[in-house]
This record gives sequence, C-alpha cells and structure tokens, in this order.
Amino acid sequence: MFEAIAFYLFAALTIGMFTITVMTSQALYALTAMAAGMIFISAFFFMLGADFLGVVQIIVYTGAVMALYAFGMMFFDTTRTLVEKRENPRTIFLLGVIAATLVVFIMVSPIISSNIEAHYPIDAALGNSQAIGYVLFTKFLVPFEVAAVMLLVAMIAGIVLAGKKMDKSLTLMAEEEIAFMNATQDKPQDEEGAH
Amino acid sequence: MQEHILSILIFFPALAAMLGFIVHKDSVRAYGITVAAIEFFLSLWLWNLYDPLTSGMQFMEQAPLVAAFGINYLVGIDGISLFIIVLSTFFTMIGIASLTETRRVKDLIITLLFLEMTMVGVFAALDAIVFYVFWELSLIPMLYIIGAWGGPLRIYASIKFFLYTFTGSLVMLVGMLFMAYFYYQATGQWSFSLLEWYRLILPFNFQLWLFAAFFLGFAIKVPMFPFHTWLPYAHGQAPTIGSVILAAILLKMGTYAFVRFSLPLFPDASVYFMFPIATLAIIMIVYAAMVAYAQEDVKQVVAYSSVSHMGVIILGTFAMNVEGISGSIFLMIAHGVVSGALFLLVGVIYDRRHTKLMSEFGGLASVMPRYATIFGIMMMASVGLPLTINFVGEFLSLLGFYKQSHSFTLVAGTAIIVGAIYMLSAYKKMFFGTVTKEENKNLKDVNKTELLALVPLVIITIWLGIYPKPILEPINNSVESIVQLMHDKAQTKEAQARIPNLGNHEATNSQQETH
Amino acid sequence: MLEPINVSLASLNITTLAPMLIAIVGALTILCIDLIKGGLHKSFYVMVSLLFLLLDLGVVIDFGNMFVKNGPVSGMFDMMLIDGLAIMGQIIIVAGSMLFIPLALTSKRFHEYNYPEYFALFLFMIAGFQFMVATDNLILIFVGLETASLALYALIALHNRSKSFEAAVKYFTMGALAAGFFAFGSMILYAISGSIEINQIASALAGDHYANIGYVLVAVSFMLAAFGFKLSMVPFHTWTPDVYEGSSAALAGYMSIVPKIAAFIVAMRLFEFLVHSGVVWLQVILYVVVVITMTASNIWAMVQTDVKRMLAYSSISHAGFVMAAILIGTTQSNTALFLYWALFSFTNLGAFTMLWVSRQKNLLPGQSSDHPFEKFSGLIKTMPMAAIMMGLFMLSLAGIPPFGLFWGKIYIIASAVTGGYTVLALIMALNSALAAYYYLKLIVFMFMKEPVVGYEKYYLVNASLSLKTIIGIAAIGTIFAVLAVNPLLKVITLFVYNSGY
Amino acid sequence: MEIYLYIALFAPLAGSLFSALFGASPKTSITGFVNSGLLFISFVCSAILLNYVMSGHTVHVEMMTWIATGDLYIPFGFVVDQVSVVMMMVVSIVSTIVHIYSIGYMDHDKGFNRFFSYLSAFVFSMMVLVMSDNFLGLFIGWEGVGLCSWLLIGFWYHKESATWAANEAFIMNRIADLAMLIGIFIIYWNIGSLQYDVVFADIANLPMPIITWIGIFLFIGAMGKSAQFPLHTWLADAMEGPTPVSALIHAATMVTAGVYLVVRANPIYDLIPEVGTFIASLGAFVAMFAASMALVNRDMKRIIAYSTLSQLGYMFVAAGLGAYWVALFHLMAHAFFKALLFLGAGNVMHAMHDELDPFKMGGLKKPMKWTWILMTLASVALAGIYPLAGFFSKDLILEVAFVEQHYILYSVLLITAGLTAFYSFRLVALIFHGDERHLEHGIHPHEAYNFMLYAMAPLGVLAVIAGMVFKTPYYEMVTQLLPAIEYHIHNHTTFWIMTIGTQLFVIAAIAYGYKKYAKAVKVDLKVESGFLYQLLYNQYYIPKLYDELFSKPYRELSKIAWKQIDLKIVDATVDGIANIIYRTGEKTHTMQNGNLSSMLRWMVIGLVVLLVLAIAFTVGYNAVTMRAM
Amino acid sequence: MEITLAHYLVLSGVLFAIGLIGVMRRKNLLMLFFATEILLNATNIGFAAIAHFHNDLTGQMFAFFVIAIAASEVAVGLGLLIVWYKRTGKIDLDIMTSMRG
Repeated sequence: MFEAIAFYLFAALTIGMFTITVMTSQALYALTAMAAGMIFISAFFFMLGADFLGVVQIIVYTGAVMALYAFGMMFFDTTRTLVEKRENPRTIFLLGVIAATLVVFIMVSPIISSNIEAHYPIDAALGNSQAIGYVLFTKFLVPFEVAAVMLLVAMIAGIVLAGKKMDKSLTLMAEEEIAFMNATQDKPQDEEGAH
Repeated sequence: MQEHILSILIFFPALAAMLGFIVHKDSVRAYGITVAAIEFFLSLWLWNLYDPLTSGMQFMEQAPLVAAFGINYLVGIDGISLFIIVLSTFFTMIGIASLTETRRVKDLIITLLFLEMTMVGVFAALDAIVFYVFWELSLIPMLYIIGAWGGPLRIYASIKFFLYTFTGSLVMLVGMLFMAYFYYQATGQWSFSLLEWYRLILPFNFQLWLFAAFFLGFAIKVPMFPFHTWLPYAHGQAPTIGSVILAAILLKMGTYAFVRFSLPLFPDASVYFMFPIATLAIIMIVYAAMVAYAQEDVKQVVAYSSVSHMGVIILGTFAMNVEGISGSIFLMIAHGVVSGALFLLVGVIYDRRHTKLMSEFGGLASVMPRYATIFGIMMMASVGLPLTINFVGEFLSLLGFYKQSHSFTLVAGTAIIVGAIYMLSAYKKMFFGTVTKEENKNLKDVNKTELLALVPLVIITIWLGIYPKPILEPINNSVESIVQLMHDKAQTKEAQARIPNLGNHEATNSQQETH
Repeated sequence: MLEPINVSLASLNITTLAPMLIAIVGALTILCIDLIKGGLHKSFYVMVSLLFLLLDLGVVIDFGNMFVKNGPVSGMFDMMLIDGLAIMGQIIIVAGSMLFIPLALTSKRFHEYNYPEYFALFLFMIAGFQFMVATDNLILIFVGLETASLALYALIALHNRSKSFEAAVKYFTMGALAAGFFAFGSMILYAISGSIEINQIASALAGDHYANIGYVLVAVSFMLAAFGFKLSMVPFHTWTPDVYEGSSAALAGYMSIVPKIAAFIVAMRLFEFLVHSGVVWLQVILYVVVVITMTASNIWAMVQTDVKRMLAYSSISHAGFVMAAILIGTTQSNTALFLYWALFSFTNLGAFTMLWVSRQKNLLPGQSSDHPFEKFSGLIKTMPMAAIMMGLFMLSLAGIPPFGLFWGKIYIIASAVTGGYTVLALIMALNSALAAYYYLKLIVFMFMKEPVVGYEKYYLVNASLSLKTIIGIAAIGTIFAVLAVNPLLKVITLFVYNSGY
Repeated sequence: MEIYLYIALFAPLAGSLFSALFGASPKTSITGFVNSGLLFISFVCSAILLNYVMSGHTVHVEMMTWIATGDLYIPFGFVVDQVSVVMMMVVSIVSTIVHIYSIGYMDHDKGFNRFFSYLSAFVFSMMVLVMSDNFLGLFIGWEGVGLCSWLLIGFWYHKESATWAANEAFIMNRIADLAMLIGIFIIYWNIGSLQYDVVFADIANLPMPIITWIGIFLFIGAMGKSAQFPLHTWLADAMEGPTPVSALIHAATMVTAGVYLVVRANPIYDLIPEVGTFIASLGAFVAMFAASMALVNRDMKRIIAYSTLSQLGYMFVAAGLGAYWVALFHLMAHAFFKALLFLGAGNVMHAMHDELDPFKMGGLKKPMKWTWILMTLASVALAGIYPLAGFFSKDLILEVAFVEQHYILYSVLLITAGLTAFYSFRLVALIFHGDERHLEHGIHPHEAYNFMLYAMAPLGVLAVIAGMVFKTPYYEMVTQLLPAIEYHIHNHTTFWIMTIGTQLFVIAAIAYGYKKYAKAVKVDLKVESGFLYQLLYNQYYIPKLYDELFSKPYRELSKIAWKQIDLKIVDATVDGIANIIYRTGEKTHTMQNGNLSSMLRWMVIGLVVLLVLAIAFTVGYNAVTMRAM
Repeated sequence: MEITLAHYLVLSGVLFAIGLIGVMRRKNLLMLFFATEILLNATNIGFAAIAHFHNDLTGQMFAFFVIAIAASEVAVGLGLLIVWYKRTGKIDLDIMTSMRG
C-alpha cells in the first residue's frame, strides 16, 4: 500500500515536472522542473532497490548535468524568453499521445515470462552498491572502460568546440590570411585545446 | 594466337584507345583508322580461320572471373555472331575513315574504339554476365557520342537513349540471375554460361516469365514498338558516325540476343508469345513505315525505316524455322550495311548544308549525280530489291514466317509496299525536281574520302545480294543447330509442332552438297 | 557473502580487445605527443594515425586467420564477440578509415586539421565502431555507438563554418533522439527476455515462442527507428543530406561508409534472427522500408542541384539497397551485403574524394553550396583526367558493368532471387535505373556541357599527391573490382557462413 | 549452247555497266553504239538459241547458288525453252531497235549515257525474267524491270509529273509483287522447291484450294506488272518517260511479263479453270475498259498506252482460256506493232517539240512521210486487218473465245476490236491528216533522222509479216511445251462469216474514225461536256478515286501516326512516366525543409507509424490465434 | 493494490511520450536537449523496474550506462551549442535552415 501511494505520488510528480519542462516557455522553469523531476526519478530507483543508481542519478544528473545546463543558460542569456514559433501544435500532441497510448496499450498486457532467469541475480544479502561493483568490474568491465573513453571523447569534444581557436575559421580564410595570422602570432596556440 | 584471337579482337581496340590518349590530336585520325583497319583485318582473319561447316562454337576461350558465382570469361563465336562481328569492325573502320572535321576528334576516336570493344564483346560473349557487361558498357560510348557531338537536343536524346535501354536491360539482368538460379537448383552449381543454360529445360510458366524479362531488355534495344521512341531522338541528334554505328550494330544486339537467348532458352515461351510478338513486329513494320512517310527530316525517315526493318527481322526470328532465322540474321547484316550507308549518306549532305530537312533540298540529282546514284542504290537496297543484300534477308524472313501464319505474313509483307512508299517519296523530295534553293546550286558531289567509305558498302550490298552464300552457309549451319536444340527442348505440343525437327539435317546437308 | 572472484586471465581472452586498444592507445599517444611538442604539421598526425590503423588492421586480419581455424571467439566475460561479422566489419571500418585519413593532406588548409585532437577523436571513433561490431551486448553496442557518434559530431563541427555547425547540431539532436529510441527498445527487449545480449534474447524469445509478440514488435519498432536513423532509412534519413552537405566532402564520404557498416552489422545481428523466426510483420515492414528508402531517395536525388547532396541521397539509396540483404537474410544475402559494401567503399570514397579535391574555400559566385553541378560543367575540356575519374565513379555507382558496384549489385539481386524475393529483385533493378538518371546528370554536365567561365580555377584546387593517390587507389579498386570479387566472395562467404548467418 | 545463253543474257548487262561508267559525264555517242551493238549480239545469240530450240532441244544451265538455307535452295538457273526463247527473241529484237532508235531520239538529252545504261539494264532484267528457271529468279527480273521502269519513267527527274508517275508505277507494282511473293511462299512450303520443273511436276499432287491460292496470288502479281484493272492507272501515267522507253517497256516487253508468267505457269492454271475464266473475264473487261478510255483521250502517248492495256486484256483472255500459245503469239505480234507505233509517236513528238495533244497537230504526213507510213502500218496491224500481224494473233483470240463458248467474252472482244480500230485511226487521222494546226503554235515539224527510220523499218516489216510467216513454225515449236490446242471453228460458214464480219466491222470503224477526224476537227461541246465523255476522259475517275481513297488517307494517317500517336501517345507516355517521377521528386523533396523540428517530427512520425503497424498486427495476430484456439 | 512491472513500464512510456512531445515542439535548442534527457530518464525508470522484477542487475547496469551516455551527450551538445551561439548569437533552431531540399 505504501509502495502504491509512493509510486502514484512520485509518478504524478515526475510527470508534472517533466510536463512543465516540456511546456513552459521559461528556460529557468524548465531547468528547475527537470532537476526536480530527476530527483523524483531517483526516488523510484530507491523504491526499486537500486540504491546505487539512485545516488548516481542525483549526483550525475542533478549535480553535473544540471550544473552544466545552468552554466549553458547563463552563457546563452536565455533569461529573455525565446518566442517559439509553433506550427501544428496539434499534430505534435497527437503524435505524442498516439505514441503514449500505443506504448501503454502494449505495456499493460502482462509479460508472459516463463523462462526468464536472472543472469546476475540480486542477492538480498549483498548491498546494492557492492553487487553493482561486482558486476561492473567483471561482466561490464569493457563497457565501463569504453564509457570512460566516451567521457574522454566528450570532454575533448566539448573543450575543443568551446575553445577559443574555433573563433577564427581556417576553413573560411584564404591561404594568405592564414599565413599572415600565423606570422603575427608569437606563439602558435596549438596546445590550448589539450589542456 | 589463334586460340586467343577473340580476346585479341575484343581488347585490342580498348588497348589502342588507351594508348590513343598519348597520340597527338592532329594525328589521331590516322591512328584511329590504322587501329580500326588492323582490327578489321583481324576480324577478316577470324573469318578466314572460321570453319563454316561446323555448327558449334569456335575459338572458345574460358577463364574464371568470379568462379564462386559461376561467372566466367567465356567467349566463342558461331556463324551467327561471326558476321556481326565483322560488320562491327568494318563499320568502325568505315566510320572513322569517313569522319569529317569534328570538334575534339581525339575524344571521339577514342570513344569509338572503346565502343568497338563493347560491340565485339557483346557478340562474342557466351557467358550471360560477360554479355551483359559488354551490353551495358556499349551504352556509355554511345551516350557520350550523342551527348557531346549531337544536335541541339542532344542531352535529352542521349539520356533518353541511355535510361530507356538501361531500364530494360536491368529487368533482363534479373531474368539472367533467375536463369542462373534455376541452373543452380538443377545442378547445385552457379553458372552463367549460355552453353550450360542451353541444357536446361525449364517449366513452361517459368519460361513465360523469364521470356518476358529478357524480352523487355531486348525489345527496347531493338527497338520494338512501343518502346521505340528513343530511337528517332537518338538518331535525330546523333552525329553521323553515331547514327551509323547505332543503326548498323547496336540495334542488332537486340535481335541477336533474341536468337542467342530467347529462342534456345525458352522455346515453349517463344512459341507461346509468337503471335503477340509477330503482332508487334507487324505494327513496327507498317506503323513505323507510315511514320517515316510523314517525316520532314530525311534522317528521321531512315531512322524510322530502321524500326520498320527491325520488325521484319523480329518476324523472321520468331518464324522458328531455319529459313526464317537465317533470314533474320542475314537481314541484320544487310540492314546494318544498308542503314549504315544511308546514315553516312545523310551525313554527307548534312556536312554540306547543315540541315536534314527534305524541304531544303530538291533536284539534288542534277547537282550531285554520284551522290544521287549511291543514295539510289542504297535506297533500292533498303526497299528490298532482289540482288541487293536486303532482299535475301527479307525474303527469307517472310518466307520463314509464312510457315507459321499466312495472314500475318500477308500483312507483314506490306513492308515491301510501305517501305517503297516512304523511301521513294523521300528520294523524290530530295533528289528529283528542280533545284529551287540557291544554296543547293553549288553543292559539291561526294568527295574521295566519302567515296572511300561508301563504295565498299555499295559493293557489299550488291555482292552479298548476288552471292550471299559465304555468309548464309555458316549462318545456316549454326541456325540449324539452334532450331534442332529448340525442337529437342520443346515441351508443349504447340512448340513441338511449330519448331521443325531437323533430325535428318545431316542428310539435307549432304543433299545440298550434291546440288 | 563476498566470495573472491577468480578469473583466469586466459579465459578472459584479453586479446579480443587488441584492435580497439590499439586505436585508443593511438589516440592517447597523439594527445600526449601534442602535450610534449605542439605545433606539429598535420602530416605527422596523419602518418601516426595511419600507422596505428595499420597495426589495428594487422591484428584484425590476424583474427581473421584465427577465425578460419577456430571459429568465433568470445572474450571478456562474453562481452566481446569476435565472429566473422565482427572481423569483416572491422576490416572494412579500419581499411575505410585508412583510406580516409590521408585526405587530410590537402593543399589548402582547413580548420579541423589544425587540431591534433581531430586525429585523436578520429581514432577514438574508430575504436567506438569496433566495439560496436565486436559484441552482441546491447550495452556495449550502445556505448560504442555513442563514443563513435560523439566523436563524429565533433569532427563534423571542427570544420568550423556555420554549415558544419548546423550539420553537427542537427546530427547531434537527432542522434540523441535515436539514442532514446535505442534505449527504450533495449528496455522492452530486456523486459521480455531478461537479457541484453542478442543471442540470449533470441533464444529467450524462441523459448516462449514469441508469446509477447506485442512487446517484440514494439521493441523492434524502436530498434528500427534507432537503426533507421543510423542507416538513414526513410523517414529517419532527414539528417543525411544536410549533414553531408555541412561536413567536409572527405568526412561525408567517410560517413557514408564506415558508420553505416557498423550499424549494418548490428542490424544484422539484431533483425535477422527475427526475420528468420517468421515475424511476418518485420518482413513486411523491412520490405516496405527498403523499397521506400531506395525509391524515395532516388527520386529526391534527381532534383538536387548540388553534387554532394546528390551523393548523400544516393548513399541513402545504396543503404536501402543493402538493407534488402538483411531482409532477405540468407547466407548469400549477408555475403552480398559485405561484398557490396566493400566495393561501395572504394567507389564512394573515390567520388567524395573527387569532390574534396575540388573544394574551394568560399562559395562560388552565385551559388549556395560547395559543389553545384555547374562547377563540373565541361570538365572534360578543362581537366580530362578528373572528368574521366569522376565519370568512372559515377558509372560504378550507377551499377554499370564491369565497374565495382555492379558486382555487388548483381550479387544482392541474385540473393533476392534465390531468397524468393522476386518482386524485390525487380524493384531493386528498376531503382538502379532511376539512380542512373542523377549519376548521368553529373556525367552530362562534365562531358556534354560547355565549361562555365570562371569556375575552372576552383577545380582541383585542393589536390595533393596523397589525395590523388587515394583517388588512384579508388579508381583501381573500381575498375579491377572484377578480379577481386571472386576471392572476396570466397572469404566473405566463409566468414559469414561460419558465423552462423 | 550455254555460251550463247550467257552472252544473250549478259551482253545487255555489260552494256549497261559500260554506259554507267559514263553516267555522270556529258553525252558520248559511243555508249549508244556500244550498247546497241551489244544488244544486237544478244539478239544474234537469241536467234542461235531459237534455232537450237526449234530443233526440239532446250538449254538449261545453273550458273551458281544464290540462296541456300534450310531446305530452301535457289540457284541462278536459266532455261532456254520454247517459251522463253520466244520472249528472248521479242525482247532482243525490240530492244535492239529501240536502242538504235534512241541514239537519235535522245540525241540532245543531257542524260544520254545514263539513259542507255538504264535501258540496257532493263533489257538484262527482262532477260533474267524470261530465262530464269525458277520463280524467285523470275522475281529478280520482275523487280529488276520494275526498278528500270522507275528509273526510266522518272528519267526526266526534274519534271514533277515524271517522278510522280515513276513512284506510282513502282509502288503499284509492289502491291502486286507482294501477292506474287505470297504465291511463291505457298509454292515453297507445299512443294519445297521453286524450280519450274519440280513445281510443275508436283503441282497436281497438291490439294485444290492450295493450287487455287497459288494461281490467284501469282495472277495478282501478273496484274500489277501487266497493269490489269484495278492496278492499271500507272501505265498511262508512265508515259511521262521518254518515248523509246514507252515503246520498249510499257508496250513491248515489261507489261507483257504478266502474260508470260501465266503462260509459264500453265501447268498450274490448267488445273484451275475457274481462275482461268476469271482471268479471261478480267482480261476482256480490261480490253474494253481501256479501249473506251482511249476513245476520247487527247494525249497521243496515253492513247497508245490504253491501246496497250487493251491488248494485254486480249492476251489474258487467251491465257485465261487455256490458249497459252495464242496469248504468247499475240504478245509477240503486239510487241512488234506496238513498239513501232510508239516509236512513230516518238518521231512525231520530236517533230512537234514534245507536244502530245493530237488536236494541236495535223497534216504531218507531208513532212513526215515515213513516219506516217510506218504508223499507219502499225495501226492497221493493231486493228487486225488481214494479212498483217494483228489479224493472225488478235482474231485468233476472238476465235478462241468463240470456240471455248465464252460468247460474252467474244462479243466484248469483238466490240473492243472495233473500238481499237476507231481510236487508232482517230489518232492517225488527227496527227497526219487534216489542217496543219500546229502552225498556230509556230512549230515546224521535220522528219526524224534517217537511221531512226531505218531502225524502225524491221519492226514495220515484222508488223506485216509476223502473223503470216511465223504462225506455223511458232505453233510447232511452242506447242512442244504448251498445250497444243488448235482453235478452229469447224463450221466453215461460221468461220467465214465471223472472219469477214469482223474484218468489215473493223474496217467500218477505221473508216468512221478516219472520216470524223481526218478533215477538220470539230469540237462538239455538247458531247464533250456529256457525262459519258467526261467519264471516259477522266479515266472513269479512277485515278481521282485512288487519290481520295488511298493516297490522301494514307498521307493523313501517316501524319496522324507520327504527330498524334507517336509523339503524343507513345512518346508522351514514356516522357510522362519520367516526368511523373521527376515531379514527384520536385514536389516531395521539400519535406526536407532543413528545419530541425520537422526532421525530428519525421522521425517521431516514423516511429509512430511503426508502432501503429505493430499494434495493428499484434491485435490481428492475437485475434487469429484466439480463434484458432 | 500491487504495483506491478506494468505500472512502471506505463510510467516509463508516458514519460517517454512527454519527452517526444518536447523534442518535437521545442525550438530552443537548449530546451530541446532537456527533452532528450527526459527520454533517457524515462527508459532508466523502466530498466530499474525490470531489473527489480526480474531480480536481475543487468537492468541497473544498463541504466547506469545510460546515465553516463546522457552526461557525455550533454557535454558535446553544449559544446556544439556554444560554437553555434558564438557564430550566430542565437539558439533558435528555426534559423538553422541554410541547407534544405
């Protein structure tokens, strides 16, 4: 019963928050609502016994991602509301609603699962984080490492793209201009991106 | 060298074309003529080596290409392909020799040499994929020739030509793959070799579908009504050399393929479709002749006349007997010579006046008597006068089909009437009457280079009209083996009845020897 | 309680990671070198990347040899799966990349090549793709895919002009949506099978006889949408032309080959068991998608005014063509897929390289794109060799024999015939005819029109020896493909067959 | 003997090629002489062969293979037998004379050499036609003469009417040739050979309908060449050619090829008397029909042409009734006097500067005495007055008709004989007698060259004696091959009544014609505006009818076929398909509007569509499985 | 009233649909990125729930990696957005239509 109440409560909250995120015209509201929604989601994780995931959700999403977005918002000066032109709002909602209905239609039917066996069963005796640790560093070691590479890539990409060197485009400059630019600069700024 | 003569014949022009890039553009014409002449003499040598009494394939060469998929480089010739090959090399030579001042002559000659390779390749190929490769490849030089050296509508014409034929042949390709698949099912091995395919006896309904697939590819190439509309544009826009080769050789690919593929592979379907196709052929004959009669441009007259003649060839092919098929093959060669010559002739006047409208001419007989004479001879050959090359083919084709249907032949026979109508009226418009246009009064008669190209054609036209035996005999032997094959493979009652059994053809052969 | 886990190093089969590790190490090396000594010329990075890729390729080929002897190998807790598909996929990926990387050596300077990070990202991307193909775990596929994609977005954007940003943003956004689809699809699959490894999913589904057919179909819908995006199937293709146009021609050519083969391999793993288990719906849907993709993109390609956009649509069409192989799902068709793609790589890379060598820095006067058809007008007169090369690639793309793609084409059509998809075979054939029109359009411009005065100086501006070499390799590969078809066919059939496809 | 055969055959060809060498150069008399000489040689050889054949031999050679494929074997084979040798003689005599005559006639023509080339080529073709030993060989000649006829009718190619007539002749002949080809096809597929000897030996074994069809188709072929109704219009128009051509081709030789064919194929026609009757009836009809048109025509050459047509009708009557030797005999006799008549007309034309309307002539007997004599002679022969050639040949046909009890035919022919006499002498009278009307036009006529007259002389002689002298030896020789049926009216009274009656009738007709036109020419407007006169004058409106019925519709249809069907339907369909595809592209490629929102929307739409389909399938699938359970 | 897997899956589906709506209707690129985060979060709930009901850790792992991916995407996305903003001064995607057709 408690579980049900909690589920419905958080479900309503999450849906509400995300609806605000999607519908509001204020970027700040959207951001805040999303951050709230993420936290509510972590509640589900806790409810489902995925403690580690819940923590990660809060730290990564609400902490890192939101901070990044907030930083972005400041950079973009989105306090002034952007007037969004809307064409065919009805189509959009229709599509959304259809998608939701269809998915729900399928989802409500019970899964006939005669022979599903857990490959990595959750051992009640083991804490969630520990269990995760086990799995992560055995079975999912490779994806874990690749995820590290991915983050590295993302970092490099982010830095390079946001870097100053992008301000002047060699692609668009004539060869003479590039030569002139290189000559006038005392020191080539090549390392900048890597730092 | 003799074992590889076909490969040499196929790839020599291509190699020469590559080297041609290096030749200086002032000398490239001489180079082109030299190469084409060597090629022509090679093909004559091939003829010389060819044993006319054997009916099978000769000079076969085989090399694995995609062995895993059963594709082999497999070439060989029989009496049917031999002469079309000779015709191709001959016309390339004549064509290059008769080239007048042209823009970018180097490109043109190199293109022509590539074209020659594809033409020889198509007729020598005995592997379906190799055949297809050359078949498609031949489109490209022609596309370029029409598109780069053609008239004002050249781009439209060339694209139409290309896409139309390409579309048809893609359907044919699917048919070929099917055929190979059936072979695979039957034997557990992939093969595209025609000779292997000949041994397959397909169920009737498969034959029908496959026949239809091949038919589309061939019919567009021929071109058969109602797929013919690319032809007038292609001819109308192409430079002289393009039209000559298109009419003389490229169209023959379609009819040749009918004989090579459709008939022996699908004898029952061929018989089943005989009358629909004959109907189309008759429409081609009469309708194209009428359209030709209505033309204002002399080149279009010749173009539509080609369609009309191709109708007779198709009819002969689908006569399914030795007379008809031999006749149609002979007519292919004949029509090649004659229509090639006619296009050359149109080119002669086009070079002088830069128009092809018949209303611009009139009375040319008095200004250009030699031209008028040659044109007249070729026209009469086109009309099918006995003792010219066309007659033999036309007569045999119609004779052959008469065996199958009397009434169809009667209607198809109007070819000789309607053909005379448009040809004579065109001739009259151009050559008879008085010279009315000032520009025409001082036209120069055909010059030496042009004569060099035309006179051999005239000689061939008459020589083979009087003495077709050197060509007809090898053709006959090869055709007999095809007809026998068809008879042996035929399953339906109708096909067995319609395709004659030449079981005793050894006997008939010896009979002929005693004549 | 906490039992120590004993894992023998041998059973891990760590070597299965070797190729990707080489690429990653290469990327890191480049980054480190840049730290130590900056300002090195791009040719240095090109060669270093090339060396690492060469190593990578060597290892993959060695895997190939082992595969022939021992069959599929798995490693790292069954995370890695080195089967024939993985090996061939990696060969195409790495070889394609090796042909691509020298394209950086243009005579003009472009922004991206000024970054050592560009090359590092490039190698990371390759590693990502390699992971993607060398596993049947959806997580690793996802992570590998994202690694590669994120790197790719950056590579596109690094070209540094508004069009490339636009392209990157569009690609990125749609990619994010597709990632959502992928995740959701995986979730449903997980829900019904309790596993995220494709072979286990397959056996689980087969085990309960597709009782959850609704779930399966919804999952497949999401997966189709996700891979439809990657493989640019209509209507998930909309990014393709814009992204190709926005990125440099070299990268566009690269994108048309390498990411797609990776996605194809995953699609093969994911969809073929479904096709085989008689999910009629999937057959129908794939059929429709394949046909629409081929036809619609061909039709759209006809009306393009920019060569690169035309080639973009053309590569959509080729992808649709190859997708048919997955629909057919026989050994022959899967073989055909690889054959086709190998041959397509050469030709398409050649075609895009031809665009790349003619890339001027600014737009042509009076034009709104880099490579309008007019730029190539009358090329045969100004630069005959270039025209012939470009014409060659166009003919090959159109499937004119005996050039490269023709052999792939007939093999795919043949597999359709053998697989019983007669109508599909016909549609594929007729689509080739449609396609011929727009390839021909470029040929018409090059060979049959007069040059536009003033444009000739923009052609071949970017050519350098290495670019020309690449074009030469592509041309040789295209012309003499026929000689390579037989060995390729044998090897591929062996690999595909022994991988169980 | 073979050598003579080859010489007779190829001498004209040699002449033709020789002249062709000079074809484009200005006149060189040498061509005329050489050709005439060669033809004379041909004539001599023919005569030698005749002599040989008279003694009961025949010569049969096979020069070489022509077409051999399948079971078909056609050689270039030539046979000189009793029938062909007659034709050879006729052809070589008349052509030699015409050649010599032409040297004078074409004296001032630019195309002198060309003319001789064509003319000799014609003789060669004709020789092939008559000497061939198979049907296809005959067809070679058949088409060859058609070609030469086309060349020679259109010889003055700058004249629109000439070229038009040439084409008309060629095309009309082609219509008939098609039938002939079909006939040949039937023969081949039923007998397996085209050699005369084989065919005639086996023909009787065929079923009746097939023989009938063969007969009909071959005869249609003959109708074209011999200008029988309804394919007759070209002959009159063919008079646009130079007059020697008319003499040789359109009177003496080519047009009789049809008769020759029927005579040659007598074993076939013997088996199908119904067809024979039809041929005879048609012949009789044409005889009268053509004669009636000749009555009022105002063109000298056309009158003679109609007369030729009429005489061909006679021949067909004979051939149709099985009197092949009679037909051939009349053919021969007719060749002589009709050629003479034409050549005479040629002299007149020369004198009158190519004026053809006899109403503008008159009184020419003074300046052109010899011509007058010769033409009168020819006309008398034509009219069939004893003892000239026409009497023996033409009256024989009347007798045949009578003996065979075809009294209608007989009466028709009899009337026609009267008409023939009338128009012949109307012509003679108009030209040579009466006022010198030509003076008004400022023409001063003169006699032709002497050598032309000398050349004509043998024909004159032949026209006189051919019947009397040749009949018996001819009969003896020819009946070795042809059915030897003597046509005698056994009742002597009847015979004499008929003979004398016919003679009187004809003489009366001559007298009437002479009287009416010899003195002054009165133009009776009332008669001339009458329906009958107009009908005859306009050739029964048949040329107009053909024009309206065939030429114009064909032209219009052709235009429609091209402009409407070919361009607007067939081609437009092809282009239409291409355009639809292209338009679709143009219309729909805007879905790629570059806006990221719509791109994302497309993706979602794609997903939703997939989901909809998935659910639909699931529901359907479940429903099916439920029912199955 | 038991909370079953279906409840969670439905919730996941609804959230996903909300995300889809956001993706479709947003013209502000930044807020568009928010919507893509919602998509991924929606699946995460699903994964966690399935893991719970299957008593299997794999789902949680997947969710974990999804979070990682989402984070990486944000980094690259923002990077792209920054260059775009620097170049144009706007983050409105409607102006991003220089390529079309």
